[in-house]
Amino acid sequence: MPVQTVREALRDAMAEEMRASPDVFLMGEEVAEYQGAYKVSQGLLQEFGPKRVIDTPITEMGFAGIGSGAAMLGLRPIVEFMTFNFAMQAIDHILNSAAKTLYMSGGEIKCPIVFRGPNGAASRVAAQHSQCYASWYGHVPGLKVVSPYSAADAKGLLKSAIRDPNPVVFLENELLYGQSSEVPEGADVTVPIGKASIVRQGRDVTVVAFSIMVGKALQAAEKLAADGIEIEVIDLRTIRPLDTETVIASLKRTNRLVCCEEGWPFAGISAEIAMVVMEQAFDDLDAPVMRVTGKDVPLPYAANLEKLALPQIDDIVTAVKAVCNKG
Amino acid sequence: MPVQTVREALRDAMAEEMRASPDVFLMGEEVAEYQGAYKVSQGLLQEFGPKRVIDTPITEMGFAGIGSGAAMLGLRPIVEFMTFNFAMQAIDHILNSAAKTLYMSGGEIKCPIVFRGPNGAASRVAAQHSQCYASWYGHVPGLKVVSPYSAADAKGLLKSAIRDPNPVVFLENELLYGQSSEVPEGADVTVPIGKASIVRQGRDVTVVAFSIMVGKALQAAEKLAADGIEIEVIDLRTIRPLDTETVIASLKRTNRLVCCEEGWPFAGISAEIAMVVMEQAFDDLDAPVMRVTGKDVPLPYAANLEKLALPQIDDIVTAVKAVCNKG
Amino acid sequence: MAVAAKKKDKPGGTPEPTRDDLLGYYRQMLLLRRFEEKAGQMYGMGLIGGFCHLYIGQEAVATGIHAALGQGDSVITGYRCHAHLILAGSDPKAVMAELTGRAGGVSKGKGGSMHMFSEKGHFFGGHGIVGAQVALGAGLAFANWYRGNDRVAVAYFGDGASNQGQVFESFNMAALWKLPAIFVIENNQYAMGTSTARHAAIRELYRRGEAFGMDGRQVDGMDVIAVRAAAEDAVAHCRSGAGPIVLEMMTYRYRGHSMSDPAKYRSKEEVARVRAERDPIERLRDHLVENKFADDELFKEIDKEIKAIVNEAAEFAQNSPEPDPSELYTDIHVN
Amino acid sequence: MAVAAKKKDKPGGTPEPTRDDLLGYYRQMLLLRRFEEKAGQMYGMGLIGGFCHLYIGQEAVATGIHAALGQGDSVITGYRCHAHLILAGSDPKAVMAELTGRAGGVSKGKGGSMHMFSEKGHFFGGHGIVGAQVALGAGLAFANWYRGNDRVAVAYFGDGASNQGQVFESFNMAALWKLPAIFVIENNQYAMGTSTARHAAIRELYRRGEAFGMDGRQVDGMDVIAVRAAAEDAVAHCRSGAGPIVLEMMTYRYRGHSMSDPAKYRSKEEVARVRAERDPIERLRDHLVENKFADDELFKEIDKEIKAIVNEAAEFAQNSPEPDPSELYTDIHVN
Ligand SMILES: Cc1ncc(C[n+]2csc(CCOP(=O)(O)OP(=O)(O)O)c2C)c(N)n1
Ligand SMILES: Cc1ncc(C[n+]2csc(CCOP(=O)(O)OP(=O)(O)O)c2C)c(N)n1
Ligand SMILES: [Mg+2]
Ligand SMILES: [Mg+2]
Repeated sequence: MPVQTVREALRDAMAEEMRASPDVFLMGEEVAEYQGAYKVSQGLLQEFGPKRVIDTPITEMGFAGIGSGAAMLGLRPIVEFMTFNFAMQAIDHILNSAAKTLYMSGGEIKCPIVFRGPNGAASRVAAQHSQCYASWYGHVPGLKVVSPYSAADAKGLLKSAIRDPNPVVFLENELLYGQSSEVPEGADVTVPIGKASIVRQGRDVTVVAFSIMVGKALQAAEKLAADGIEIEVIDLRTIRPLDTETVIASLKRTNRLVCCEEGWPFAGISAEIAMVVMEQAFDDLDAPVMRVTGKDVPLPYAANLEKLALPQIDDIVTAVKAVCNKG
Repeated sequence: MPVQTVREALRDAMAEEMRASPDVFLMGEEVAEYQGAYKVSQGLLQEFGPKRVIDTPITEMGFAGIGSGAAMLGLRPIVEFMTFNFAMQAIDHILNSAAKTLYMSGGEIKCPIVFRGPNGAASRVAAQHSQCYASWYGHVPGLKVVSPYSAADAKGLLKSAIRDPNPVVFLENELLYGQSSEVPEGADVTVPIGKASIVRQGRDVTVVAFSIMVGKALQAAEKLAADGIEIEVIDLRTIRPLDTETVIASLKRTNRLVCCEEGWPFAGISAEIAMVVMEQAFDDLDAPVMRVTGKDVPLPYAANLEKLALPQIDDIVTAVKAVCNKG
Repeated sequence: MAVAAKKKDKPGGTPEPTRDDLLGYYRQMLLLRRFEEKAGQMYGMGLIGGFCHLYIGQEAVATGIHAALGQGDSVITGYRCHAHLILAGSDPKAVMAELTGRAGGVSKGKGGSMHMFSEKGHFFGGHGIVGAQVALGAGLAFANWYRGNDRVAVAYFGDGASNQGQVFESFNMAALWKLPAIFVIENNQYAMGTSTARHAAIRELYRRGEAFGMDGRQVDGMDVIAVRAAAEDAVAHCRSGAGPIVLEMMTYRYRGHSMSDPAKYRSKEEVARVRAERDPIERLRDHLVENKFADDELFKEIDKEIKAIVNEAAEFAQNSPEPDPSELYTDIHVN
Repeated sequence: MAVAAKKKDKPGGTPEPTRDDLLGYYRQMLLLRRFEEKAGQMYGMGLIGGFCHLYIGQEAVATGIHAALGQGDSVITGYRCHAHLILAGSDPKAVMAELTGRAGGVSKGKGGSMHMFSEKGHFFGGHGIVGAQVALGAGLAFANWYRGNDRVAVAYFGDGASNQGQVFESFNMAALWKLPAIFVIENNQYAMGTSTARHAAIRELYRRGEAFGMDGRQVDGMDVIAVRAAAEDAVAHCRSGAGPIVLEMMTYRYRGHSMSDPAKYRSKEEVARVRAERDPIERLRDHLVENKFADDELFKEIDKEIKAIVNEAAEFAQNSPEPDPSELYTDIHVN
């Protein structure tokens, strides 16, 4: 299988879907002439021209609304936010216009739109540029929320998102853009929204993660394996709808669970999973579920503090060992 | 003790604090001449004049920013959102400007501001006007988040919020505005932010709730008492910082826990509490934690569907019985 | 009534309205008025819940604009949307049943008064968030521009909404890309209880697009003929590829902002004066009489006809069953 | 150099800058330039992380505006803020140490290049969200208006930011309430890689306040004397209670948008031409020479002086320790 970066995989997903349907287009800040602030849309303007790859002014609320309106009339917009931090200016449209309209209209008005861009911390960009929005968007019925780790999933899930007749929030990660992995060829290969993936099998502890934390969990797995602990790593891939089935099935094998996320702890994805375990698999637990999350602070700029604020591989190792000792 | 409505209690809280400090003022849509869309600011314009009770245009993002800027220069703004649904247009300022600036400035710039208004469902106002934002704001370090139930708490907590040197999100409930209860007199009586309150004692099950769900929990308690089940009802009052101490202490007595909230289930306050229980009191549980929440759907308009979508007293009764049978 | 009005060309180049046109507008405006009056009554009877914003007084605006639109042109507005939906061709029965939250409602009872839509009628809501429909409406125009057809999109919004930042963001993008968008400000003088003078730094709202080089016109929104004429010019402007345009419609609402508003922020006299001097239905009626296009008999007939439609709608709306409980979980996603 | 310039009155009524004034501006602009050049070098060496937006080319804007402000006037800007902070009186050492993320930084290393503040200097940031500072700046003006003092607030923002909805919302409220706000658009011709022509429907950004009846002026932002004159007028306008005003400063940034931008969206010639013809430091230098206010010797002296300050700042910023790990949990709340 050919190897690609996540950046290339995302670009190819858009290019393939744009070739397949004239209704698909990309809009956002610097997506056209600049080729994307993070070069994700490299080459798209050249192939598809300025009507389908559109540079917008820095007016997130406005173009999120324009995209949503265009989707209501049947187009298939991909709206890129330079980062999801800036989507807070647009969040009313993502929720009230895109996510709720199908329901409010009794099924009459569809809004097939993809909101995508980097989410969470990049490197040293501090509090206003580093928030993880997975649990916020995950909270909201009417949305689908995707957050891939590998290049193959990035491509396959973005293609599914573009084809999906519903609004999809697609959370990327800037630090992953340059990471490479194998990507199956073929414009028909997609990855279904709503299915987690077991990226490493193990009998001792289930470790759930998504986006950049999958890589950290896999590295933790290596360290733990050296100590004789075999963790099963689940890449959630989709936040909403959450594939609780895969998580619970794994937990029933390992009886121990650690949840990882880069975002803040309070009412995060880990908390949701803990609740689901209460509801569905309480008796299968040999130890309480533990979470490894970003610290409950705005992200600091200083290199040493930033490292302390973000969840690290060793934090996962420690948590896994803790759930092993317990019970 | 005199009896007041929540509406009057909130008004008095503002009036007393405005009398105490010339830096306190109220701004928002229809707060002045109209006396508040829900009449919460009744009489304030008359007492304090148009410079301290200010009608704004319908520009939430703008006036949330203006309020935050004024707070940075030392004023004590109370910014009313007609409902918190409209605060989504302003949420970037609530988070990125108000909540994060103290940290980003290394403690240099304070932002003592209160964002207040009704949160959650009113009656039959449908999907765009009915969202509960407790878990969203609760997610965010740098904010304090308050959501009272009784008139006394509404007053005491709003006074604390206005005096607090930090940004506070104060989530009211329209359906509670007209409810009356006893309110202690005296401009010095406040209720501390960050402390839950046990509003009914019981030995069998701990039931945690906030805002309008406290009333429903208390009514469920009556029904359950008739069946011989005594629940302890905890009114969280503050969402951030969450008084986990009070919750855990109660759970250690009852060994059973039901969490109630009106909002959507995914990554809600109940989920957070389930996670905290995992972390702090797993071995004290005789049954898994259960949650009673709004259904995972945009709120429908039809009377029958609306009722089905919102958590009802009987849902609490059912959940309490379920945790009693189990384990 | 036998005298057929000849279509004459008016200065803008489009034909003057004929007798049939005018009688049609009269019927439409009367239907909107009676429909809303009935909705108000039913709200009072507890059959309608939540917020309910009536269009009474503003009928000439939506009617005159609608007259200038063609098949496939799109329309979007805020929560004050019953009239626009009916003009888009939705059955008054289904609209009223939406207000009562019944299965027979246009949104199956799930949207209510503020959230109603008609895909077939190219009517995209009915939105509860002030200002949102302006960006969405620019998006409808965008879709037409993208497809290269000659359809236009009309986004209606209030004087209060005209202060919203996303309005200006939308104006800029619409002007930059020359989107075929008609931005109609229904300036009814008040945003809830706040008069234009108290919420807008300058009151000439038609000038709101100037910073983007956008044309704007102020129009007597109580005169359906003037509205239609302005709308025809605007449609022609958009179809020609000249880009977006702003129409400020000077109008007035007779009732409170919503059914729960006692409207203490203005005098009874102010309302009475507008009703007496500017009422759009009365004015058209006078015009019809003056031109001998209609007489009392015809007006009575029309009254009866409209009454029947409205009564039928009210009856349907009361008898339509509540949605099936299973509807709680439908329409969250398209499958 | 002995010739003292007499303060003459210029048309606006405020005195012309003296020799001392001008030499002061020269020193300031040179400090800003050298500071940024050093920051660029340190970024290249990996000592500064994240985003780093340099002010090189735009020095006359902040310097000229600062010259017109008095004690207690407030300033706020976006992420391109090093210069504004230094002018507000912060020690270049502490500013540079913030860029390196050290305990000695103005924000204790927690804010970094985009988020720096000085309460004492009435400088309110340093904000990373485009447009946010405009509403916040209107809020600073609001506070002065509320207190009834005669202080003004200056909100700086870019040409790209000038499209943001909240800018218009802020303009409307500022004009409605006559807030003493000076809105300074630093029009450096590009919003990241997008030229003004591609992001703004019409390019006269000083007209952005017209829909709210706000005065606006376009100013040569590469001429510190012109900037100062316009700023003095604007300050006088605000202090007189006449309300807000827009100043569009025509300027240019020589470097990429941030350190990671290769700036391929414009030609090297375009940059070279501006540098050669409009450089604000060179122009002031020429003016000083022409007026015999300074000679090569003095310029050399100043160069040396500035170099010392900048080197000291760089040294301090490299040697200041990282913040104590306990700082992770401080400053989340005021206790
Ligand atoms: C963003 C937002 N803020 C506030 C509201 C509450 N609200 C609903 S309608 C309205 C007044 C709107 O006035 P205007 O735009 O003039 O329209 P009109 O009601 O007069 O038709 C307000 C404040 C809302 N729905 N959305
Ligand atoms: C709301 C928001 N959207 C996007 C960005 C990313 N961004 C940062 S600076 C910038 C360009 C701003 O250009 P301009 O306003 O002209 O200011 P300049 O950088 O030229 O000083 C962009 C797109 C952001 N920080 N905030
Ligand atoms: Mg109005
Ligand atoms: Mg710029």
